Amino acid sequence: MDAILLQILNGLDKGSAYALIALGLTLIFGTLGVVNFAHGALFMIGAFCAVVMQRLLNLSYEVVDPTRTDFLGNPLKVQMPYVESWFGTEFGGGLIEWSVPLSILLAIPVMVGLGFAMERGLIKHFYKRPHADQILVTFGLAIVLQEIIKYFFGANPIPTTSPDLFSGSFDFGVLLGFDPNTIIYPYWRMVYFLFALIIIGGVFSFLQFTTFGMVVRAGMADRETVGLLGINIDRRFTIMFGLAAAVAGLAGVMYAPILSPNYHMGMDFLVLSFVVVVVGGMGSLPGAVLAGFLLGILQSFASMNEVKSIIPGIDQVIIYLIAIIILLTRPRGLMGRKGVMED
Amino acid sequence: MLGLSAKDTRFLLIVVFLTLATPFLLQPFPETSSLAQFNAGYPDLMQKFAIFGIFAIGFNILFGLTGYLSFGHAAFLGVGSYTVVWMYKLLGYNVLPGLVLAIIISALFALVIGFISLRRSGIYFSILTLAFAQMSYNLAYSVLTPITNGETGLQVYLNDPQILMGENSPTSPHLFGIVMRDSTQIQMGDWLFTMNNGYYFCAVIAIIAFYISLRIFRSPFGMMLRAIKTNQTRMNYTGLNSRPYTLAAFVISGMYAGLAGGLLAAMDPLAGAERMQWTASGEVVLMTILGGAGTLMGPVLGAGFIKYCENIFSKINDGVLHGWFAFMPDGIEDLIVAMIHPFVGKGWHLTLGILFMLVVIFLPGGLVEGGQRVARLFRRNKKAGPGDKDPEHHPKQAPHVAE
Amino acid sequence: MGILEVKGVNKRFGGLQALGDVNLSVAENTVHAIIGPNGAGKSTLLNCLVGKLIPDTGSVMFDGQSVLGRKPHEINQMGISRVFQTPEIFGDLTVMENVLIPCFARRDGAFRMRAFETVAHEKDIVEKALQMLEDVNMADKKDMHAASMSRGDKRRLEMAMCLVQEPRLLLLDEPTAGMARADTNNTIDLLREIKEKRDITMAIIEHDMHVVFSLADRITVLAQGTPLVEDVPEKIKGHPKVQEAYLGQAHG
Amino acid sequence: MTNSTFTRRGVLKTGAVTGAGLALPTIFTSSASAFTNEPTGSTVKFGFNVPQTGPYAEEGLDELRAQELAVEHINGMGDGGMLNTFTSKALDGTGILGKKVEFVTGDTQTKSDAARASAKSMIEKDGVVMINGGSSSGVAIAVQGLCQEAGIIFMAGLTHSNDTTGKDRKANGFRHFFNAYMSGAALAPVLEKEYGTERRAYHLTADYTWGYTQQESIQSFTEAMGWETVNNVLTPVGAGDFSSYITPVLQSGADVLILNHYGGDMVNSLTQAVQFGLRDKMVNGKQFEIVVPLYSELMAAGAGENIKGVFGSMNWNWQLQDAGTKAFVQSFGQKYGRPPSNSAHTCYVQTLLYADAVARAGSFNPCAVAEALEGFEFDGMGNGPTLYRADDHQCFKDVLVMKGAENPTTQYDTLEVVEVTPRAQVEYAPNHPMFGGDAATLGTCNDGA
Repeated sequence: MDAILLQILNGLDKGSAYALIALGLTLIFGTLGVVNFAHGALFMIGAFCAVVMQRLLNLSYEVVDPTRTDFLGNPLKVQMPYVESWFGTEFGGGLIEWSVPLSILLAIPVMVGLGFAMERGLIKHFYKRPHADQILVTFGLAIVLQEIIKYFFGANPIPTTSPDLFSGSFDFGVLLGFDPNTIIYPYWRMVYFLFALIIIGGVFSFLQFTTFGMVVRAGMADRETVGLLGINIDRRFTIMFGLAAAVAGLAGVMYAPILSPNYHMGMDFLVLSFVVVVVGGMGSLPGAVLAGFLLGILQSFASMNEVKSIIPGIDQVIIYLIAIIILLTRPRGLMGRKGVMED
Repeated sequence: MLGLSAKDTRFLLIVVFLTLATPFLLQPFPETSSLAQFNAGYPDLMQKFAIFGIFAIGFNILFGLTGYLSFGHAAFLGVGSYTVVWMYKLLGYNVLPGLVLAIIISALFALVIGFISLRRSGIYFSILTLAFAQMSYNLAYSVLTPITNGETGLQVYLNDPQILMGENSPTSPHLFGIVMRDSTQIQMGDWLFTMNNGYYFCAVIAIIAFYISLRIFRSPFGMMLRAIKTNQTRMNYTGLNSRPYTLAAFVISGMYAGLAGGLLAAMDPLAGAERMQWTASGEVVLMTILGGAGTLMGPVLGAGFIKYCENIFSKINDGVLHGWFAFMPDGIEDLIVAMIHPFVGKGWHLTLGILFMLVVIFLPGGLVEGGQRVARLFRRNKKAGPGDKDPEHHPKQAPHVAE
Repeated sequence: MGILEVKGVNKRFGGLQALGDVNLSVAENTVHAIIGPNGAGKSTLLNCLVGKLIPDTGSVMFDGQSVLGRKPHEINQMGISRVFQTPEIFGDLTVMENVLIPCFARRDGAFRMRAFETVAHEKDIVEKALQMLEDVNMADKKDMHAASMSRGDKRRLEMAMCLVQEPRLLLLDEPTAGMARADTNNTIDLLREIKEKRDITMAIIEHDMHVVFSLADRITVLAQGTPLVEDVPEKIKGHPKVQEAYLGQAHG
Repeated sequence: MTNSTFTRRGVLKTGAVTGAGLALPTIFTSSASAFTNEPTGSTVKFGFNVPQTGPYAEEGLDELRAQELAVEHINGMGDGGMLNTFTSKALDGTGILGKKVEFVTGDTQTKSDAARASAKSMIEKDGVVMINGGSSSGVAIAVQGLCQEAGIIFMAGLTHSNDTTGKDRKANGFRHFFNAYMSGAALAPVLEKEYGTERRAYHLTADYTWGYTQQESIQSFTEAMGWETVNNVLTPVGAGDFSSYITPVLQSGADVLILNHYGGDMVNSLTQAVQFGLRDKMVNGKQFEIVVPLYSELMAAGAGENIKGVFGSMNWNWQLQDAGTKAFVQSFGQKYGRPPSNSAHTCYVQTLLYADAVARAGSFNPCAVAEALEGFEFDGMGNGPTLYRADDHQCFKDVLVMKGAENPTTQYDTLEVVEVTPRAQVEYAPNHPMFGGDAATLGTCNDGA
């Protein structure tokens, strides 16, 4: 029982990341009708926003410490971050420690700007082109983006830590009357889950309760009609692309302490996020979120030793197996609309 | 000839000529020149051109004609390779039994996967094929290690049965004694040409594969497949059942993939699980689109393009760059090297990504369209010129589009 | 006994009774029109005939065989061809290929692997297709990209694609919908020509009275999913029930 | 016309057949070469085949730096590095046998297929006599097999699986790097001393061949000293999020977690295990501990603070104080401004060892070189007295047990050397069951002739 509870927690967390990426991907599918293979790269760039923030806060000047030597026998140069000397070790150090949450402030403008630039500069010209061309151009873009990151940050994973306040884990077991240490869960993962819920809620209410959102939803349902009403849907779609990029980026920023960012993490998530979107159903935002959490939880269950001992390797294929079963029983995924991406 | 129209026969003859002359055409720079780096006429790369050409030709029969975008064709590539290596292990190094079986087994795999996946269309179909291929890859890499030898890759060990191995049989892949890795070399001045048995074996098969694809393009069957791509509703109301047509196309392209996978193992007796990964499936999709989906020659050009980048650009390092620009003053030399540096060697992916984008932005029909534009330009100039002759006299690899 | 016999067909969509107890008999070698105001169930009835929809109750017999539960391509192979409201053609193919495909479908059935024959070598079929294109005055356009033609030509091509199959029953779903007057008249001429030259049974679903009265041998008026009257055109014109249900509504 | 198994380019470079102006083709005669890619001019080419793209690109880059340095030293440029401390003095800084060394580079992409394609182009197009490098066992075994077939020497880079010199050993392949068995043998006594004999270990193992051999080795050594193995769970490569594998650990009653992961998997699984607070827990009245049997500096850097106090093993580390290490670190540091990693070290040493063997054999013939390497005893390369064992082409030398440093001063000393395990303690019989038993053979040397 406690093992199952734990895996549900794990699954919710995994699912949050899947759901956030899939949400952005579906926004782009649904509104623009574009297959965006660069979406994983957007997630990766989000994670690197956290790295950049950490680097910025750690910008340092060097102080030579004559008492110690470096590996070549020269006097050791100690790095002193500027923020610490400006704001004092306590507040400055605190800023450095909180670099990941702080980098949200950096990520939003960066991602929205990148989204705008991508849509205006490239994607716009591909609305009328076949999906195959869209795949090729966005895949090329994804490679270029990740190679640029690799050029500046190298190929190694870069450790990004969460604030001390959220380090360590919470003992759910004791709360629910189990033995101590049976159901523990890291604070940061709880933060991530809550963060994901807020973002998802935000996107949904934005689309539900604003005029802008209503127009976009109408556009998703029937682009031509909305265009006939004299509403400039194109500009709104640009904004939607920026929003989708921001969602992917924020998912990446906050995931950085869980998964040390490296330049190809986007590609690792790309295939998975496509599976999630399709299982949820093309063009359905609630479907994407539902599928994200569903696949996250099922994957966690499949990783349990009890399950693996019955079917070895099930944790490696479960996502794909579920995708096949769902697509064969429900032709358009969980909540897909008719006629979207079916040709 | 061979049941082809005069135009197609000429086209086929050009392809045959280009294929057979590859060891010479791809070796344009003398060995001693610093541009020899760009020569691609060595056996491994030429074999890859032919093999991935076959893979892409087959993929194009499905994607180019019916429009069904499979993201799982690498699974058949892997199945073909594993089959051939297993035949080495059980029977011996003759490639023939393995290749025949590779085609049969990949056809069976394709039949099952196609039968299930073709119940859906569009992106749902793509994801179904992707799911099957990724499952195959993940299992081959880990749980199925006893059959596939996992990460290390399946290979032949000295204590394998190899029941058909005679005393004097070659100890590497061969066709009735013709050893695949043997080459004949011709030196002409500073040029060295390598004519490799394995390459010519692949080349002959590639020509046959191309010929079959040409026949399919011109056949009623091919016409039906194109009809499916353009309007399935009309297809059904014309009394045609589209499912068996698409399934047949899927199985045929699966057999091509299995053959290509088998040939990979026939050239190099090792089968690795990465061959089944989604990136490998994605690669053939990119090859086909890059070259020009639905055209006969496009996928082959796309395959050559990507394999060339992968093998040639990745080997250019700073030392080579300095060698090229050594004639310049030091400062300028360093500057130029520093400017090119990010695009070659470890940065070859960047070059590939940029080229993908450029091609798809400026040549919507892929490389074939680029070829056509050049040809058109060429013809226009010709006509403007005084001694106007038949432009058809200079087909210059004029890519042939099946309209 | 007609070639097409529809008996007691009912179809509900949720709470809506789309078709209520429809009976219809189409005699061989006649043109039978089905008319009715919007939402009368004309399209639903047609979809039940071609296998796109399956009625809840009732029977649809074509030449003594039930079509119910069969797929569209099977029904076509029985001898029923269909013209759509907006022409459904193979846009990426040439005009000639568009006509060749139904020829192959008629000869080879629903599926046949002819991967190693060459289209150009199938002399009989090529001739037949060319003849058909000449019959509809499109021979000069045979190498055109079908999608690049005018709407009228597309309609004509679709008609040719259906006729070349030599169907025993041709279903036409508002063949003149959205057409200019001149195009409509051309279509009428074409259909009349077909009717005169060939032994063919046609069932037309149509909104446009002009078309109906210039072609039909018999007319069924459908209203709210049930047949109101069935008779020859002359009698339908002045029928009070029709005036009330159809024309009255159309005017008011 | 002649038949040759692999292309030779060296011939052309020399202009030995200068037929530039000839109208008729000049054709090779078979006597031109005695073995694959015999160098006939004033230069000889090495092939450095390392991952330049993909997750191990950084490691590959460091290997390339070291290989370039080794070539410089062989050719007599720079300060000579380890050549000054190497016990064999056959190399004199004028190249090898009077030939200057050149090199070509390639990208393995950490995929067997790509690595073989890259190696083949080096052999067929560039005419290399030796291939060195790599950062994973799958690639090492694949390329080793290729070199065996082609008839050139393979000097393995970073490959830790028992199989490389175990069931997949080849006559033309040589490994300087240590292996999973040695990791177990070196780690066990330290773990016993630190954590006692009453421990319950839980293994998370990367689900591929290297993971299996490492897990098997560690389990057998820890069980031999009395530890109980609670469970061994296989995790998918590149899983990213390991939470669902980590959470059952505490419930199982285990008090040690052994992470048989490498690269990004190790970074993520370790980081996440620490996040779950595993190392703060007390289980069975003991402090919960994590062990990472195979360390590398670059991966340690990726895991950041999480490695503090975590034990593991390494082939070599720049902080060693012997003369060879100092000379190499000095030379490498001067040139690149950073200390070398242990994968850089192994590639550097392998390149020198090959060059030295050629010089001692007096020939580039791979079989002569192999003979010179077999049973070769040397010192001054940073690992103490070392033996290239003839039976399986595995180097036997001291193994380092490392620990994550509590107070690193720079980004380079995040690991500290805990113990130098003497060579005698990590030796094993060539037909050890973990190394393919009696069935494993080197086969015969192939020179491609």
